[in-house]
Amino acid sequence: MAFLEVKNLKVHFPVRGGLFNRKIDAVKAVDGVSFTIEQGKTYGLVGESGSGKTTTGRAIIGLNKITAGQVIFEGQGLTGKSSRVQKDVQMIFQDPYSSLNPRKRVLDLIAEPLRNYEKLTKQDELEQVIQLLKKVGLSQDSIWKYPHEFSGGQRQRIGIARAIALKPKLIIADEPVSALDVSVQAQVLNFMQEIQEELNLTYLFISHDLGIVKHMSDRIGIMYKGRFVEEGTTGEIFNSPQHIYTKRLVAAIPDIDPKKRSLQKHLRQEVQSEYKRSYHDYFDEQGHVYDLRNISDSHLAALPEKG
Amino acid sequence: ACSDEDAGAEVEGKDDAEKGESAQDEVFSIDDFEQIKTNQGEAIEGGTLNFGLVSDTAFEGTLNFNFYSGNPDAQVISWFDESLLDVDENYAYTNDGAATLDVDREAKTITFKIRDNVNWHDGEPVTAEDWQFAYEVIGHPDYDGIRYGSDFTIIKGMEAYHNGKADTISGIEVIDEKTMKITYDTFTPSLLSSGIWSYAMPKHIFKDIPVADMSSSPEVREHPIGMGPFKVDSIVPGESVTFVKNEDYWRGEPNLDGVTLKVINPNVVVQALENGEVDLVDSFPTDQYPENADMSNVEFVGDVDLAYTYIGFKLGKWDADAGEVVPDPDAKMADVDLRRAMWHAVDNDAVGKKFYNGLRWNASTLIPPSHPDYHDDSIEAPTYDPDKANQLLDDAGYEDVNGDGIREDKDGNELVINFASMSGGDTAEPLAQYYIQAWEAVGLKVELLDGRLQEFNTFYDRVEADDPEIDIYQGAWSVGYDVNPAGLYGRDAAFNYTRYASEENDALLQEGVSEKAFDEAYRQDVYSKWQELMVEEIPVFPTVYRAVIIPVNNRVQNYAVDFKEGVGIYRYQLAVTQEEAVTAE
Amino acid sequence: MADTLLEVKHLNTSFRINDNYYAAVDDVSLTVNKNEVLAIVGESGSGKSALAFSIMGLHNRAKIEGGIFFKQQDLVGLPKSKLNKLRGDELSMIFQDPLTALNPLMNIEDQIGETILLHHKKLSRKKRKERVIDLLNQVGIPRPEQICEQFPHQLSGGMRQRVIIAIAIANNPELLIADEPTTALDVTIQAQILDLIQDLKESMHTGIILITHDLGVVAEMADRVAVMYAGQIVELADVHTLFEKPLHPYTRSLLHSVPNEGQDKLHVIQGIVPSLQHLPRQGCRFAERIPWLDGSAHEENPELHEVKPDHFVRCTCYRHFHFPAEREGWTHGIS
Amino acid sequence: MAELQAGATGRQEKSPSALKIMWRELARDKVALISFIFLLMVTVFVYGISLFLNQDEIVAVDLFEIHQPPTGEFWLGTDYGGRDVFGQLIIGTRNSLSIGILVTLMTGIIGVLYGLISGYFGGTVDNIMMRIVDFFLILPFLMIVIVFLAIVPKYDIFSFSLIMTSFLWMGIARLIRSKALQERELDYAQASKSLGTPEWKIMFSQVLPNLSSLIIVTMTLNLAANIGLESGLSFLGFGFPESTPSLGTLLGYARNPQTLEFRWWIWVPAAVLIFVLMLSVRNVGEALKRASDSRQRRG
Amino acid sequence: MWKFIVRRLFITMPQVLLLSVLVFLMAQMMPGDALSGQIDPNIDPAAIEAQREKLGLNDPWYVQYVDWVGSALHGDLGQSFRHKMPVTDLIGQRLANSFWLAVATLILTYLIAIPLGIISGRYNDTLRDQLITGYTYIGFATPLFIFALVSLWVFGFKLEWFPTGGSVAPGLEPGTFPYIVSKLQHLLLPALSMALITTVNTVQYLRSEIIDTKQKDFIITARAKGAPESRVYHRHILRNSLLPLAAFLGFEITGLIGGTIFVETIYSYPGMGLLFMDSITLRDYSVVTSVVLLLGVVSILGVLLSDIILSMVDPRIRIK
Ligand SMILES: Nc1ncnc2c1ncn2[C@@H]1O[C@H](COP(=O)(O)OP(=O)(O)OP(=O)(O)O)[C@@H](O)[C@H]1O
Ligand SMILES: Nc1ncnc2c1ncn2[C@@H]1O[C@H](COP(=O)(O)OP(=O)(O)OP(=O)(O)O)[C@@H](O)[C@H]1O
Ligand SMILES: [Mg+2]
Ligand SMILES: [Mg+2]
Repeated sequence: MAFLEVKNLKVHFPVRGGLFNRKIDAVKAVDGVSFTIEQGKTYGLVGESGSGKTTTGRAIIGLNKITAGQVIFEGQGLTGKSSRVQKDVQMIFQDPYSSLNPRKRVLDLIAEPLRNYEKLTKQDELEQVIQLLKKVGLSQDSIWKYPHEFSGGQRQRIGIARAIALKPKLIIADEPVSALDVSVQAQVLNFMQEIQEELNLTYLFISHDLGIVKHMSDRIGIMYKGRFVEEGTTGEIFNSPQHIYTKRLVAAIPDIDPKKRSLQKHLRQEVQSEYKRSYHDYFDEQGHVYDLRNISDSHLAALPEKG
Repeated sequence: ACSDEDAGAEVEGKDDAEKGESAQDEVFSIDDFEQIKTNQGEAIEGGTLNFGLVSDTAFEGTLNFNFYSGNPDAQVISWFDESLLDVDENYAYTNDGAATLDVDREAKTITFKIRDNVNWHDGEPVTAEDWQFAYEVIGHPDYDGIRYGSDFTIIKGMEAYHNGKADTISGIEVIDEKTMKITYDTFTPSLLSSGIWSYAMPKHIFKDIPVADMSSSPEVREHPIGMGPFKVDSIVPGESVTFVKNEDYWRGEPNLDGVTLKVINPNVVVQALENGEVDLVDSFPTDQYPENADMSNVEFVGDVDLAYTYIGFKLGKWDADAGEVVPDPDAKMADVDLRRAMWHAVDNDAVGKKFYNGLRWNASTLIPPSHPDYHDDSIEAPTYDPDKANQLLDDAGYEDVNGDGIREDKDGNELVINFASMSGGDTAEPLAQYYIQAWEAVGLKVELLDGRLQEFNTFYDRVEADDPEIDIYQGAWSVGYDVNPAGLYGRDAAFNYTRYASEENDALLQEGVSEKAFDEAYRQDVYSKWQELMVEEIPVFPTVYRAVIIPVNNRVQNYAVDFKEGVGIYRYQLAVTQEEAVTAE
Repeated sequence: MADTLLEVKHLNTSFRINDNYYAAVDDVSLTVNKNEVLAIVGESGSGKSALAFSIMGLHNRAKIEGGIFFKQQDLVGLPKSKLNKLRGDELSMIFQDPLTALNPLMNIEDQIGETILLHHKKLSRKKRKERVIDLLNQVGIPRPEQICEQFPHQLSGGMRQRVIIAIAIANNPELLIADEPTTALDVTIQAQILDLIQDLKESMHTGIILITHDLGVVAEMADRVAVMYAGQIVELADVHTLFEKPLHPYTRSLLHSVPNEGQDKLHVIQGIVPSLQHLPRQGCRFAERIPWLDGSAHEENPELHEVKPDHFVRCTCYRHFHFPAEREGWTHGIS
Repeated sequence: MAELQAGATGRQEKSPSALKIMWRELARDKVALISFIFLLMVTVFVYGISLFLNQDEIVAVDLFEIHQPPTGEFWLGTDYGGRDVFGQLIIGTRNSLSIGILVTLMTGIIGVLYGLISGYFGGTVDNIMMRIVDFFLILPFLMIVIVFLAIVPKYDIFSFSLIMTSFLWMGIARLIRSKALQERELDYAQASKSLGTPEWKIMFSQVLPNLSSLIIVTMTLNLAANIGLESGLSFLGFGFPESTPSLGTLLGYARNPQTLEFRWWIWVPAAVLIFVLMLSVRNVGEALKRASDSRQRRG
Repeated sequence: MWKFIVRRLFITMPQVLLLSVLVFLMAQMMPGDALSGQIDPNIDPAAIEAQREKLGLNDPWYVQYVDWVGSALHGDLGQSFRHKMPVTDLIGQRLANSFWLAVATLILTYLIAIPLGIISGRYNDTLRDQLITGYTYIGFATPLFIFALVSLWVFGFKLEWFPTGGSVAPGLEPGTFPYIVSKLQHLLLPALSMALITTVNTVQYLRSEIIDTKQKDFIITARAKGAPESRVYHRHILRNSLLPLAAFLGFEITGLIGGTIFVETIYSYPGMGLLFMDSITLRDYSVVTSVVLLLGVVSILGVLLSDIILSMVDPRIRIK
């Protein structure tokens, strides 16, 4: 039994218009996505802007209505109407500035999930919150402060404290560091790794920064226009990308070594021309992505049947 | 006569900074006013007169005597059309008008003869058929005006025609082009004091228009014609009308070249007079008089108004099926001593002096002095005397049993009298307040219905419907030319809002229109008795009589207040002594 | 130097906050040559944009002191009219946010055309349109005729950024300032835009100031790099030196905090970038973020030293700095 | 633990609450501060003094004191019923303020609830609710209120306010709804949702407080408008009887040209008072607005 | 474009329908009818009752409503009981007057608001701006009716610069030059006093809009292109700031309707506002109904117009 299994997930948003504001079209934000995540591992979800990463994450946690498909968490379906948010699945948001209500004190922020699910006395609650703060490395006098008194990295830690308050098993981290400066990013990424070990957490790590995903993930799924183009271990994706889109993505990452720059540029141009040349080999007539096919046991790519 | 008089009327004017206390305390009397504008100086040939129609609403523009309903329209019409019959100062018909009449009391007929030189503005002669046509229109089932009333129903065959059972009115007979004879079912003295419909309608113009469409036809609204001294030249609907003289007017060619009539808001009337924008107006707000009494460029003329204000006591109900009033002996106000005490409790003399600077004054009987031959001022009506009021109430058993300063009713129960009064004039509110306070001073608890003044229509709706919430009310009647009060106080009069009736009253009212009453002295005596009866019984008590005041520019000659009947001055004689109006210094 | 295009000398740009002036750019000196990309890196709030805006004369109410010499002409205090002749022509800028930098009510043709019109008043309408289409082709926008008629909201982010670039290069500028031109874009598009800028430099020998906080971009693009911290340049060197032998603690920390091959833990710089009002104005500004270094390690008035030819470093603390392994991680409360 | 709390509360470096920020901004802006103090004084004075004033006595008609200019006895003279204008001014101000405040509160409550519900449910419910708002918004407000006032036979301050409220709540409802919709999509609301907080709780305990400054500002500005509206209606004669004077009643007397020209003491004080009141409320409102918009904050 | 207009019209329909039901029911609830005002001792009450019957005043409300809607669709709004003429004709005259008043007011409003708003926004926090802001504060704090009353008194009575009532001097031939001049003269003062007060909102709105736009990034872009200040203002700031005013127009019209009640009453200007006030006191409910209905429809159309204008000038919502 897989820890989290997403089966053929579809999330469509209606586009309203016409005379009576009827649904005239749909944005297929996520259109048939399947993957599984193993416990204790980090699954990276990459793709360009608008490819449906966030929507996938939000659908799993129940913030977006699922149009079709299933999300099975520890053998239990989270699909359909019972989109009740599970204690076991929590989320870390992208922007630590806007994801904390500026009018609430840290105590109230962190205690919020506790108050929703656990009936604790004031004293117990306070103790728990202080424990959580310790865990995320904030001093206990922080509880009376307001979010704006913290730096971005510290805020993100408050966000994490909230997310782990209910001792979840799966955390969906939607671009947890993209709003942060490089120096602060490191802080948060390190902490996420530490806490993963400590609490045996599983991450669904969403980002468009391949470097970070590579750093964090065990497995990676590449999304394009609401579908997966490729899925595999980090090594497979970076060392032997199969789909042209993946190749292009990998090639586009600027290398930190200035000496390799002409090499990089060369590679990029090559991939680019290949992309142009063989576009129709990788996408069907309408420009849609094919279904995933196994390349190896762990490696899947959306290649046409013929090979 | 139209009677939608406001109960309150207007603010009395007051001291401005310069005039100080003097203007405030100044009390005027209608006796000091001339009725006719006399003027030295030579009248010039022609000239245009500017007439102000004082109204805060636009005139409605139903410009035909047979259809109009509001006073502003009547003011407009009277410049270009007129009654075929003239009356004297007591509103009895004379033979000085465009038509003469010949009464045959035995046969219950009157024969009318229109003078030969009486023509419509378009040159067509005014004929007997035109007059008959007016009757036919008003009596017509499709007629949408409000004129069809007792003037008509007493004509022989009118009912049948009105109900569509006859094509013609059998009682109206055209003898020749200029002669018409009307036969009446009943023949009363009232008939001869302005009880005849005396306005013809140009049949040659209206004959093809369905009766239902007449009132909105362009012939009424846009280019109306009449037989009066001036002709309509142009109309700005609701705002102004210009007239030019009718050279063919039967009494003679008018002096003026024309008249410009325009509506002016009561708020601006003083300014308009001062700068000569208007020479005279149809009515001047009395409250603005004291400050402007010595406006240098006008002369104020005045007259007693055909109206009185009164307090009415609800004494019964209206039985619509039977068409008569049913007095209720158990009504809250049924005790005449209570009513008399309430009359004694109020100081109408002070009200007249303080609120109206003497331009309204204490009233005594229900026939106002505008009918000098009938108004009996020898009758002693109750006057302000709170002690007497207290005495009366004590004696009648309205005592303050619980010591709260408020009298209880005879059984010792709480007595609250509900008082309805209508909004309208500027003084309406303080006046109503004053009465309530005055009654409270003699221990009567009177409360304003709903805590506020009633808007005109609501007020009459509720009074008319005998709303049980109303015990007393303040109203005003404008009285017709005919002195007969049966329309207001008769047993079968719907307008008898107090729902008072008594045998004695019935008898006197009957007597007033009896055969005998054709004798003037007898009729005077009857109505004198009736006035006295009303002072005894007090279904209502009159509070104040009123004056009309009209400012007239110094250049204007030959003006009488509203061209009052019987003074022998007519509109065609109006003249001015200079081209431009005199302006104030 | 003949091909020095821009020389900034002791530039101070201060903003007024509550009746006090605070320098966001503090004593910055640098030069840009023709056909050269000078990259400016630094954390958010380090004064990169403030510097760029100062050069362009785009600050509204800032106090600017020092000298900005563009082809020997001092731009500081230059009358608006003269400045306007330069801006958009010889001197131009690419803005960071493609979503807001275009007028939503003007079509693309007019927006690009405006720059041309302003500097080539005589050009006929037709010629202008030709040039606009030319530019759109140059920045790689397909179907330029059609795009001309469109409005910004009808374009994707990448397209808009290209339009902004087209505006900036419309008059073949000699100096191009690109303020984080790709931050808002996806990597694939970023790569295209960077290539585009590179091509520009090569074809027109433009001097370019490239502002970014992405070290990868720096490594790909720059000839020389200036590292800014808290309004000051803390290190300035050519790109290879900087990536191979960085000296200033800040530079070194930055390079270490980027995920890299085989790295397990990322390096964390303690503390936060102080806000403008709370900048330490005395001594080494980076001192409080490396508290384990003794105060004596810092200079009292840190200056930019030329430690090797064309390699400048501020403060002497770099000599004492080494990565304290035990302090790595994130377990530091708020200081 | 006790020690901890003590230590924690010892460092009560709270984020300034909305009210505190507002107060700070107010204190900084001299004009607004003066306006605020003035308003406070007027309110206290008017409500305080009217406790001691006998309304019945003031509105009692006195035939012998009609149209007195200001004297020692009648500070602002008397009107055409011989009634003390000063007393009427006090009572009138109280009534106008009461109506203004009542209408503002009621529109505020209805508008906020309506807006929140509409924004909270979204979708079809929101669509329908907003169509209703749109409909109310395009009604010729003044005319309809006048018609209603003509229909209702008897009204007191409360029902009068209710009638005004029925046609005035939409502005704030729309505002709150659009803000609520925006807030609802913000990360912090989404975050709370993902933490299992029910949506209505997010709305009321998180979104609403975040909108509080906006609500306060809007209501302050509305207060001025409502006072103006009430006096306008009274001026047109669709207010209260003279025995329940409002500022508009006194102003209405000025429609009589004699009063307008010669008896300034009846209407000028009311006009000035209305002017100063509205100006003050406005000043305070604008200062609060600046406070709530950090971009415009002065310090 | 057409699709959009049609769509907007579809949304408008139920609004109009709802409006008609509302105003009709309102009129029905009014105590009394036109005939209850005809209190004349000489008139037979039975005749009045017969009139009521004939005019359908005794039918149940829905019958009256359907009748009324039916004929309204044929352009027949019924008969004014008071004026004895078709309401359509009655309104026709007044509507023209109010229309011109509204047009004059709108022109004056924008004539005042746009320059003031621009100056105030462009030079914000200077003395000029403070003066203009001062004016907006004063304008806000001065109720329209006080201002109109005082201006009538000062400019009408004391200085006699303007006529004090009516819409045109009597006796002039419609269409002639003096007639038009007189019309203008009569509406100038009411329009001006309304404009001076109501414009303050627009001034303020424009001011803050300009200040907002000034801080937008694309303005910096424009400056970076080397555009001189004047061009930046005219081409970029003004255009973008004036655009939202189009959306304002609709509500401006709704606001004007309220204003006309005061102004027309005070200046005795025979327009819809005065007609409304007259009719409500006279219980001429077919007129009240029609006036409210008509002005409601005008408001609806005003908003519609705004939307259409906006959709034409704003490419972001322009319909393909
Ligand atoms: N609530 C919504 N209503 C309508 N469309 C939506 C909604 N949320 C997302 N979309 C659309 O769905 C698509 C996928 O969006 P999503 O946010 O999942 O992308 P993403 O990969 O997370 O992109 P980014 O990297 O920019 O965060 C986009 O086209 C977006 O416009
Ligand atoms: N107009 C201004 N008024 C006041 N302070 C300002 C202004 N513009 C910038 N600052 C401040 O100056 C400092 C430098 O800002 P700047 O925008 O140059 O940073 P940056 O390096 O470009 O950062 P980022 O990477 O976020 O764009 C910051 O602290 C900023 O808050
Ligand atoms: Mg996303
Ligand atoms: Mg920047």
